Amino acid sequence: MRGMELPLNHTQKLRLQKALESLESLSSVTNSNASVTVADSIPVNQEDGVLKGHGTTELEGEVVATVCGVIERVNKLVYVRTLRARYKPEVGDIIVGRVIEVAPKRWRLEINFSQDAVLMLSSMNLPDGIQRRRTAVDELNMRSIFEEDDVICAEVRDFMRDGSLQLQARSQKYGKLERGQMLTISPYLVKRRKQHFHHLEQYGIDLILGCNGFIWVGEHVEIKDNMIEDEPTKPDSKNKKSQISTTLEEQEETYTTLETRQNICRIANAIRVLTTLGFSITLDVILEIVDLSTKKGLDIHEMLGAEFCVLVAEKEAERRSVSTRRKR
Amino acid sequence: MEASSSKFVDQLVVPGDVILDLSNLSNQTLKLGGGLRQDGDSICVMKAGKLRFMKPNKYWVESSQKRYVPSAGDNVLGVVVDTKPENFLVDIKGPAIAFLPVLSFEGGTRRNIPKFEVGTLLYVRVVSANTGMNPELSCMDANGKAAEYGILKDGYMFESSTGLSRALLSSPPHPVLEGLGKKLSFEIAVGINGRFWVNASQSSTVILVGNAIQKSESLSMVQQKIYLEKLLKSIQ
Amino acid sequence: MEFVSPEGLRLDGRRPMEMRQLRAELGAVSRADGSAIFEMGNTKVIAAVYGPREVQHRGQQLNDKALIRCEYTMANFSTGDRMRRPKGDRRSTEISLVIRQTMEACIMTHLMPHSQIDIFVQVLQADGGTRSACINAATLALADAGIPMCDLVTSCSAGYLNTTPLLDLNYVEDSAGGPDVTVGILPKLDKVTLLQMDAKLPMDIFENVMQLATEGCKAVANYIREVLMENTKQLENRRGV
Amino acid sequence: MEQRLANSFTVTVNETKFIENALISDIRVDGRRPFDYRNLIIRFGSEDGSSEVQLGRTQVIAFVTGQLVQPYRDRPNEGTFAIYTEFSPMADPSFEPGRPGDSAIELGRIVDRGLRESRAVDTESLCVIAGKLVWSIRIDLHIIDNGGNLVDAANISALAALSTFRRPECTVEGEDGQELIIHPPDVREPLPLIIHHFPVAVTFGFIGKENIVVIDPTHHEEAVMGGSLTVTLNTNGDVCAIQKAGGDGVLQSVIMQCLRIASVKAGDITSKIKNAVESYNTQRSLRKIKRHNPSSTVSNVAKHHA
Repeated sequence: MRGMELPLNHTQKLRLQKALESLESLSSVTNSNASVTVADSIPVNQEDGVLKGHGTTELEGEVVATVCGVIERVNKLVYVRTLRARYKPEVGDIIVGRVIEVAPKRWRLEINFSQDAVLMLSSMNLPDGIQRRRTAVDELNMRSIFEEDDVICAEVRDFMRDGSLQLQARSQKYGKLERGQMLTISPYLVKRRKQHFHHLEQYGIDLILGCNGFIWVGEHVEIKDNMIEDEPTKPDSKNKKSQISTTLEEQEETYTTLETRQNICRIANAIRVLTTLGFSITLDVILEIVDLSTKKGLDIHEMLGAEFCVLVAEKEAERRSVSTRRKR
Repeated sequence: MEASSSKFVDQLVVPGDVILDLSNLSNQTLKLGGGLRQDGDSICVMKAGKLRFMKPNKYWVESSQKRYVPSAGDNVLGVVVDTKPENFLVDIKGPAIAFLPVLSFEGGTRRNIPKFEVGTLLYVRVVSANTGMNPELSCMDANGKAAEYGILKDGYMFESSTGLSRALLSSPPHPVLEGLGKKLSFEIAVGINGRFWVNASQSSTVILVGNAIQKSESLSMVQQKIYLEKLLKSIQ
Repeated sequence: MEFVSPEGLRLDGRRPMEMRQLRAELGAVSRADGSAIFEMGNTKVIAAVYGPREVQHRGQQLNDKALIRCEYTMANFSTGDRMRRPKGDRRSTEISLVIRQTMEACIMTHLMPHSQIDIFVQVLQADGGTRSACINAATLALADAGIPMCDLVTSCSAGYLNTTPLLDLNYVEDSAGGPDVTVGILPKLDKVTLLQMDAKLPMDIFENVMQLATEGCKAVANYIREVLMENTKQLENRRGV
Repeated sequence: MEQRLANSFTVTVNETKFIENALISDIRVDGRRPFDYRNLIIRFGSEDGSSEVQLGRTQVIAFVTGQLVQPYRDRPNEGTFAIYTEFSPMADPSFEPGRPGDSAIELGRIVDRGLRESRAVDTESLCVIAGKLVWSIRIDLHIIDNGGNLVDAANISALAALSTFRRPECTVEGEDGQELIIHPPDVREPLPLIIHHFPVAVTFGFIGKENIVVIDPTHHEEAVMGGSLTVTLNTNGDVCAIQKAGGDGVLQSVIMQCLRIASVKAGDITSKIKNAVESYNTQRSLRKIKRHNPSSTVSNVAKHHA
């Protein structure tokens, strides 16, 4: 089994197997016919006129899959949804990325795509929050905004003519992420939703599920809508002052309590367990797993053990069977 | 003394030849073209070729090379090798890649930038060629019209030498080209950078014309005539 | 030496047209975008694929397609005599080249311009047919990485000893000095992309041996397809809605 | 980046399309039909064991040398045989100086597999003292000009050079049979190698979507083709080596068709090599006689051995 390097004892093995089997029985009806591997032909009704989407090609009059995955049909469009693969960006996706290069007027970000993504200086809000032309001084100060190896959050803007990807960060919710940890998981486990930013109030934590499979778990940061934006008449003097004065306060602010740190780790480990099992990551599931671990009184490090893994599988099987029954 | 006094005119010269001694000349201005250099009182040759003279006072050395030295105003055949936001990079067989600004097309604006894939063949004009800079190209004539410039579709591009290209463009027309033109119908575009493009409805015509022209370079005038006659007979 | 007994059995007890046990496992390297272990009898190969990712050396970037790189190595412990091999000797450079070109034939490189795909294959145990095993492992790893391919490539070898065509030679049979034909096919298109042979063989016999190897490739293809299918279903089932 | 663009060779879209279209009407850019071989010229150097092959615009020089060495432990009574390739940067702007590139190694391996693994050269006759001294034959292949299809040209060049190579005769004397005498060429005529058969490489290119087969592709065709197949075979109809290293897939029937065509071409090429070698040998013996004319005694020896 993929990624299962856990030392399971005999009963655990059986329990896990049972849980996974029940998962399989729950979804097998719908997807067993829809799964394809490379070079499998996809049955289509040629007369209707088919639009061939991603992961398909035409070969001797047949539509053929070029990747392993699941056939999806939307009206005339036929495409193959890949499972394990690198991130395929779509405009408007919210992503988490790592800065790898500060280049003239732009940052280059590693986002698990086939190329580095580009965040132009002009397509992000400046720290002072004013809308204006970027000057040479701004360009020189780029490192004060993001430097190499900073983790940041942004939105996919569009594709450029040569196929490279442009990002934007035109809102206060985007930007540098601090005090937390980033997890890398396979992007197929993250579903595109309306909401990718989550504030878990009971834990005081921000959770960002990046569409590219980079997940941020960090201490909650209050989004301060910059006051200066509302009073653009006297920006500079105030801004500078506030910057200097905050340094001391900031130090105090940057202190993350032990409890928050533990919460970060607990949530991160919940996500880790889910990914090893290959379950899709949603807010509800994560919270359920976190609850489960606290209910069982497990330490954070025990969450990565074999027993908890089996428990999670059983829990998930139960949850899914309940939800399918409800649908019926 | 007259400027054409050089006894080397229309003769082969090699580097180091002194074609004129300025001390013998009365006060007269000379215009030196490619391949010539003033060294003190003498005019020296820098590259092998034929010394040409044009009245009243222009001298230059004409030679045939595989490589091309860009010079403003030349019409050349270029191959797109890459696309940059501001320029297409075009290979014109010169010492450096030439830039074709994406706006140098008739009525070119930011909105209608043509899309050239790598390997597109273009008939272009050299706008500027300075040392230390990449030559600049344009797909417009001096009046901003597209004229004949632009993409060459289909056909085949043959490599030749700058000498052959010049011969093809000269008047009276190149005998082989003229002879073939009377018998066959085809299109030809000659770049002074040692490339020519042939297109015809039949692939065999393109191949025949291209190879005949390539071959004619190494033949003398008489041989060319014999070769042409033979070739034309074989077509019938 | 007798490679086929009068009863028609080979040294390891197989029939002439019988292939060794196949075993494949996906996801052997957790950090890689795609990976696989492929075994043909005692030959064991691991493959890992990284990419499509940003090109490492800007100068190599291609504007119209992805850059494919391949590195083939043989572990020091993979053969009977354990010795340090110089890296990048002529044989492994050639195999790297062959694997790269074979995989390039099926990867739809034009869909991923400006990027690079790295394929690493390492022989862990060598018992004949390493070249074939490497290609099979690379195919699996590429499919696991979700890289679009127009077809799978599968490979198998065949030889000719004691006037009998033999499928899937092991080390002893391979080193007997007889002809050795390695074939790689695109099973859907039923076309040959890789064909290598050495030593002497009359043309009509060669055709038979090549045919046999092609049949072997098809069997491998069926197995690989099964493995991929099962893996896909499993991932989808687990993922849930 | 720009440096690389300037050095690499970009095939125009027009050329790619034209080569394909012309092939549909059975014609190639240089006027050949799909299964015509280019003009082959074989020349020999002034010394034995050197040859220069010109195939269209491709030029390859081969030089064979021999040396007495200790044999490999696992093969004590066989001489050794090795092929070295040198892709001179002068031959093609894409060849870089220094370490041999992938294509240089592949070429070496194809020629090596064709000649060595099919046992074209009798290595056992190269043994002088079993376990102690054998001849080590080395072929150096130098690519001088790359006009396409280097493999075939290199292979022909190697064969031509091998068939004119001569090594000095050695005899073992002394009481214990360990004393070695190498006879100078003017005392005893040097011996040619024993070549069992001539494995000739014939390369095919597959061009375009329909994989149209062409023999002996030129440099331009190589840049356009999707895959190639090199078949090494001899006039007895034996296939000695095949190399199709990936690239576009082709049907098995096409491969067999290529094999049959190759075997015809191999016959032509073999006779061309043999004719060239023969005329070289006659010239050589004429030269020998002339040189040794003054002293009648030595000339007798030479005649005797020739």
